[in-house]
Amino acid sequence: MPVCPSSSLDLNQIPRNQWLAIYRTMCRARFTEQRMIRLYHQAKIFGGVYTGFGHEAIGAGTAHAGGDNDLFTPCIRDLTVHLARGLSVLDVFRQFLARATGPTRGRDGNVHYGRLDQGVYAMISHLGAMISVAVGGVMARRRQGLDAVAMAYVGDGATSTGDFHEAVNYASVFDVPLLVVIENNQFAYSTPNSQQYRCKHLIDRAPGYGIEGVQVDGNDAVAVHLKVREIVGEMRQTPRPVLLECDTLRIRGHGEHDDAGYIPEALKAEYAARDPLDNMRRSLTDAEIATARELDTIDSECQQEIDEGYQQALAEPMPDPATLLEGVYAE
Amino acid sequence: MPVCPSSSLDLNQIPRNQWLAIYRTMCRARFTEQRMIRLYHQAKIFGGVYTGFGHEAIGAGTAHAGGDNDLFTPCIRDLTVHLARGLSVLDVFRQFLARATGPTRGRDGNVHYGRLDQGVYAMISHLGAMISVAVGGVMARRRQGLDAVAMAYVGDGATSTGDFHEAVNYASVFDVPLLVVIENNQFAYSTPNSQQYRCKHLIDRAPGYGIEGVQVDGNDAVAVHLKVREIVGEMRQTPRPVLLECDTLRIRGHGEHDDAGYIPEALKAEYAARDPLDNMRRSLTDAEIATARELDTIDSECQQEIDEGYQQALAEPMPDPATLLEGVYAE
Amino acid sequence: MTQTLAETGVVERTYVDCIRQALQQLLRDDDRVVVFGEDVGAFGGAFKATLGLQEEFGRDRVFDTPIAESAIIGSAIGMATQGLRPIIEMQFLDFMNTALHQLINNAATIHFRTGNAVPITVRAPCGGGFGGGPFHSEELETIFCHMPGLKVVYPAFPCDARGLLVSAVEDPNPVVYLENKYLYRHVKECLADNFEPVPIGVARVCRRGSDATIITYGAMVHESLAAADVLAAEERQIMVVDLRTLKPYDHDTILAAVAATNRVLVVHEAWRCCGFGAEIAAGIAERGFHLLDAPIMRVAAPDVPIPFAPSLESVYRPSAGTIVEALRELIEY
Amino acid sequence: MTQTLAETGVVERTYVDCIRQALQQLLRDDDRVVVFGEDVGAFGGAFKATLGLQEEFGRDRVFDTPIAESAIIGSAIGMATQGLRPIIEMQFLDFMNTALHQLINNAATIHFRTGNAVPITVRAPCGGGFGGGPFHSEELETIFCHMPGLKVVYPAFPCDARGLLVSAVEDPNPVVYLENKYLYRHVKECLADNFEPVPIGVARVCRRGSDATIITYGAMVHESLAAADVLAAEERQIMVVDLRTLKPYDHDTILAAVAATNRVLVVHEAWRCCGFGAEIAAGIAERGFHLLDAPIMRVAAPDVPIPFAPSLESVYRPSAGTIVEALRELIEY
Ligand SMILES: Cc1ncc(C[n+]2csc(CCOP(=O)(O)OP(=O)(O)O)c2C)c(N)n1
Ligand SMILES: Cc1ncc(C[n+]2csc(CCOP(=O)(O)OP(=O)(O)O)c2C)c(N)n1
Ligand SMILES: [Mg+2]
Ligand SMILES: [Mg+2]
Repeated sequence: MPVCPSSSLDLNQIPRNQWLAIYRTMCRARFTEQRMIRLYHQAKIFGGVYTGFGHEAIGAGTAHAGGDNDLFTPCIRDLTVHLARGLSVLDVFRQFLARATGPTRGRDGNVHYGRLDQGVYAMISHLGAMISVAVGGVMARRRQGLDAVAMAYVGDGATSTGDFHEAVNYASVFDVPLLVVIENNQFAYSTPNSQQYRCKHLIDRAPGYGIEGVQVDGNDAVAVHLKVREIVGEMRQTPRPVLLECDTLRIRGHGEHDDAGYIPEALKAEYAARDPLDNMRRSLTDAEIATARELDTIDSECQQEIDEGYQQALAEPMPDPATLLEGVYAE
Repeated sequence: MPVCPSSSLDLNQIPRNQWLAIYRTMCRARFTEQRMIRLYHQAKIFGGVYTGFGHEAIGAGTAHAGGDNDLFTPCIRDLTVHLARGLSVLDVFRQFLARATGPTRGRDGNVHYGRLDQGVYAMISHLGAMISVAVGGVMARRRQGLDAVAMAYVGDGATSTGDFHEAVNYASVFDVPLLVVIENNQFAYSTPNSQQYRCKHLIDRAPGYGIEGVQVDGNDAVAVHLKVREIVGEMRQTPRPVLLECDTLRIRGHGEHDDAGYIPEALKAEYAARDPLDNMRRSLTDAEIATARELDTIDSECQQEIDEGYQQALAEPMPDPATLLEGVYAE
Repeated sequence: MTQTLAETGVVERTYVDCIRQALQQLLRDDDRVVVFGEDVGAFGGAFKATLGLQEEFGRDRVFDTPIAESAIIGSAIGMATQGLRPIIEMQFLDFMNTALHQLINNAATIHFRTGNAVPITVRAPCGGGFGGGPFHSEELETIFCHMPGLKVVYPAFPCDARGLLVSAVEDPNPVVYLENKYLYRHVKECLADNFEPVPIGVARVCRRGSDATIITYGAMVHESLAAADVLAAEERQIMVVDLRTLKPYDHDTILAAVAATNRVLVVHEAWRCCGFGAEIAAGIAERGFHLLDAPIMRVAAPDVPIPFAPSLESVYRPSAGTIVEALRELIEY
Repeated sequence: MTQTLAETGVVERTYVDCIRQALQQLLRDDDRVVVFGEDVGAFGGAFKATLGLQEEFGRDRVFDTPIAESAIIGSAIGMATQGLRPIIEMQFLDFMNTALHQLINNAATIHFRTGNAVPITVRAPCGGGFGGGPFHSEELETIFCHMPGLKVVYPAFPCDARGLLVSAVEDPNPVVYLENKYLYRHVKECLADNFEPVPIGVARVCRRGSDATIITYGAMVHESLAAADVLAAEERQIMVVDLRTLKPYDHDTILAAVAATNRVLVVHEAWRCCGFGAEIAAGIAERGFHLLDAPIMRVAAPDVPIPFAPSLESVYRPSAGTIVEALRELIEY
């Protein structure tokens, strides 16, 4: 059901620049990951590569709705969140290339990073574990008088973990302003939703926590952004968790080692026709927020940033083996 | 809101003996625990004593609805389940008195026991952990061609654990006939439900698993039993999990070391007026299933069984220290 | 006399009193400190270690949580990385096994991975000796010591209980604070009101001796001292070292103590196989081999689940009696 | 020649091939066997160890689960106690930390407490060396060995991989079957189709020697053999013992191997502090003290989280090079 996205939404509610920033974030993420994929197949990347192809509208649409004091626990497909919060593409390449100069100084790799000064936590792999970290983080910030909210990202698969449940229930009991962004991309690695859960929609879980659940088209950045602005606005007034379920499809494999042969072709085609970047371009041009030319300019600026970022990261050193034992403890 | 229990229910749907068996189970449990409490205060018990005062209708009403092949994972307040499944009061005393002859041969104590030949698993303390064991157990039995169901018991507090969530979701995905009996006694140790969850009823979680949720008065054994017979009957036809929430109140402390000073007196009084044993007597006499005299006879038979069981257990030996290292591995 | 004691604030304090006192002082002195866990609020915790704290400091500083160990630890990580000093209570150490990843994978690795400090203190009541059975008596220090990034302390005396708790909370790292349930009310010291932090990483020689050295910690310090008393009556002088901190442990004190007697017995309440004592023994076998005149012996719990029956638990749990036997064998080697 | 090999069924098999072969044979021979875990069905598992099994045996015998480690282990316990022989795959060992209680508190204690057998096999891909970083490279054998009631096996060779897997599944106890991800496709043997079970609890002397003994297991067996090759060129003969089973471990073979050289080096990929090597060292220091001419040395990972960068991981992970260095020091002591 390819639809003309956001057709009913009024983009002029918010400044033009915000839309362009969202678009830029999506492009930076997509193009960076395209480069990553190429590097992976050239065996220039150490470890795996897990991309957010098809998820860009979710991360960009949500994270750009956050304020300076807000906290984020992005997941493996959320490069957009990092970029929206100010991470440079250079830092992303440093991370993937295990550079000593990167956000984890080569200590961790690919998707496991985050800069706390940008309000972003570095994930651990254990699915669901970061939600409660977001909860505690925002509890602390609110004690300090900040009207912060947190956005925690999880996949459909991660909703089956005990950690998901514990954290959402806990947040509800403490009236924590937590937006749980469920990126329902219909698969967890090779496992389809039918083998993961049996509720109709994952937001059917919201009443079980005494909270609200909201659904949104995860391939439509405009819809995501406008909805999240609204939710977050309310959350700052009346702190409570909210489940946000974003429908999408993982366009590529779980990682680049996986050809996703288990995803039906028709489903792939359906979502390919609803690519979040295409959608966003269409929304912006239809609403006369930007011309195709202006968007093309953003695209090429992003490409340039990526070329430069990659080259610079490549030139930087990996960690000195002599430093292996450093940094285990804080002093 | 003390009510005349079961007034609208037709007890003649099922044989009289079944009702008497349920009543007997409740008496055996209550009187046994009364003895346990006395022994505890006489320092004749090793370890703590945790009782099911006020919960008798739930365990007895549910477990007596099970068939020979069904599996049970009772929790700390479910002495009734063990008794309903055939455990002797003698065995209960052996367990609490750490006798070598008891169900755990003195290896474990008080509420941590169960006889698999009666379809009952010995719980571990970690709340929520036994639900998935019940799930696997009944999956195995169904593979073997038995139309078994499982009943897993949890408290309100245990519903906050990750294990609760994982197991119920998992059961739903595999269409496992699992009755999750939530004994909502309004407190988890000292913590009231308001600090435990924020949904209105715990069965509000059922739709999140794509399953049915049913509520019942947990102090009314007739209501519990009739409802569970119905559910279990359907489950055997169409295997699916069901959440059953039983409203009750923990009448005593979490354990005998705890005076439950944190439970409001008015609440205690309200539930004291709805004591499950009193309710059951009333239901049985009102429906002319039994006379008060007949019930009194059951009471005294139970008391005698308890006297004898206690005396016999007392006379039996504790485990021989020389056997300490035995039984770690199966041969 | 009694009056003088009262004036200086010297009173007899139990181990659990000292934990409570330290929590109170920490809450008073530093408003970044918050205390939470299951039933720690008005109820004061399963062992009453937090009794009165919610009343004094309010629900905002001292609060109950749902039964959700993973969320408790996870939220503490979130708070600690945002400037608070969370102190969490696991109702029993055993239940932390439901959420070890939050401690050993998440909290413990954050500084190494990102450079962000995670000053959380996890109070974990542990140990047996009171009929707790297999699920309320565990000692899991070996797990915490194995995983890089944690510090692990384990006081044996009231005075160390309060001094180490303050150090744990002031430390910028995740610290597992193991508190022995048997000691809560069994061990008392006459102590003044004021106290100093006890530094992390420093062992204490509790008793000097020349015939053999016991390296131990936790409840077994007391059993070891009792065993040393028995042997003293036989003119054997036993050195007893209370490690107090298990990670990072005090190599130097251990080696010096071994050097003084050339015979060493490692004692702990945890299981023998891969217990923390294995690390101590291996460390000595590696770095103090030249000091040894006899095999390094271990007294520990046997590798069986913790039994409930008193007839079994009393032989399961190491005691002064089993330590005496081992010492005799060691000295006679 | 090729034909002859084909006739006897002798082909070159990788470690992961052998795991798959054993699973297939077990599923064929015993219909109590079921295989489940995340993505083990049609997809064949993250490492393809179960590839083709669902197709051959159906969804009823080989199936995917939700992402719920606790429910996976818990349901396996339920099945095992009702007559099945579940084999579960943890996608990575590291994720079992979310549900250790089901294994170490529940499965491991059931026989002791109730007398009911729990024949489950937990396959856990572990170890590093491929850029997996801190959360996909762990080695946690010390935890499983510490907790009473589990058996723990860890093959180093394709032949042992299949032989031990069969023994694990046939054993009436919960067995943790550690399989090393680096070895999956890096180690090959020419093996016939038919094979025998490899008994649990029996170590194997992979190489005889007289100058020093290495006690090791898993991927480090191969590094140790490579190190022994290096020293052989220098006329030093190194004995290498592959433990194969970590619990219950083979004391006798260890002591005999130590007796043959009087010098011992323990090597593993896991962290040093409280690693399984500590137990081996402590056991030798206790029971084989009289056999020793030198300190018991250990080569293990340093006590830091597992680093991602190749420049760090290559020094983090013990290798033939670090083993050679340690051996030189040991021999020269
Ligand atoms: C607790 C845990 N179990 C297993 C894994 C292995 N694993 C990594 S990603 C993944 C699938 C995640 O699916 P989903 O949550 O839907 O996110 P998606 O990859 O689709 O974005 C699995 C099983 C893990 N990381 N953590
Ligand atoms: C995972 C876990 N955390 C904590 C505990 C300690 N604990 C034992 S019973 C209990 C309260 C349980 O409350 P609920 O589930 O409502 O059952 P109830 O006692 O009310 O019947 C707690 C916190 C435990 N046993 N397991
Ligand atoms: Mg998904
Ligand atoms: Mg309750």
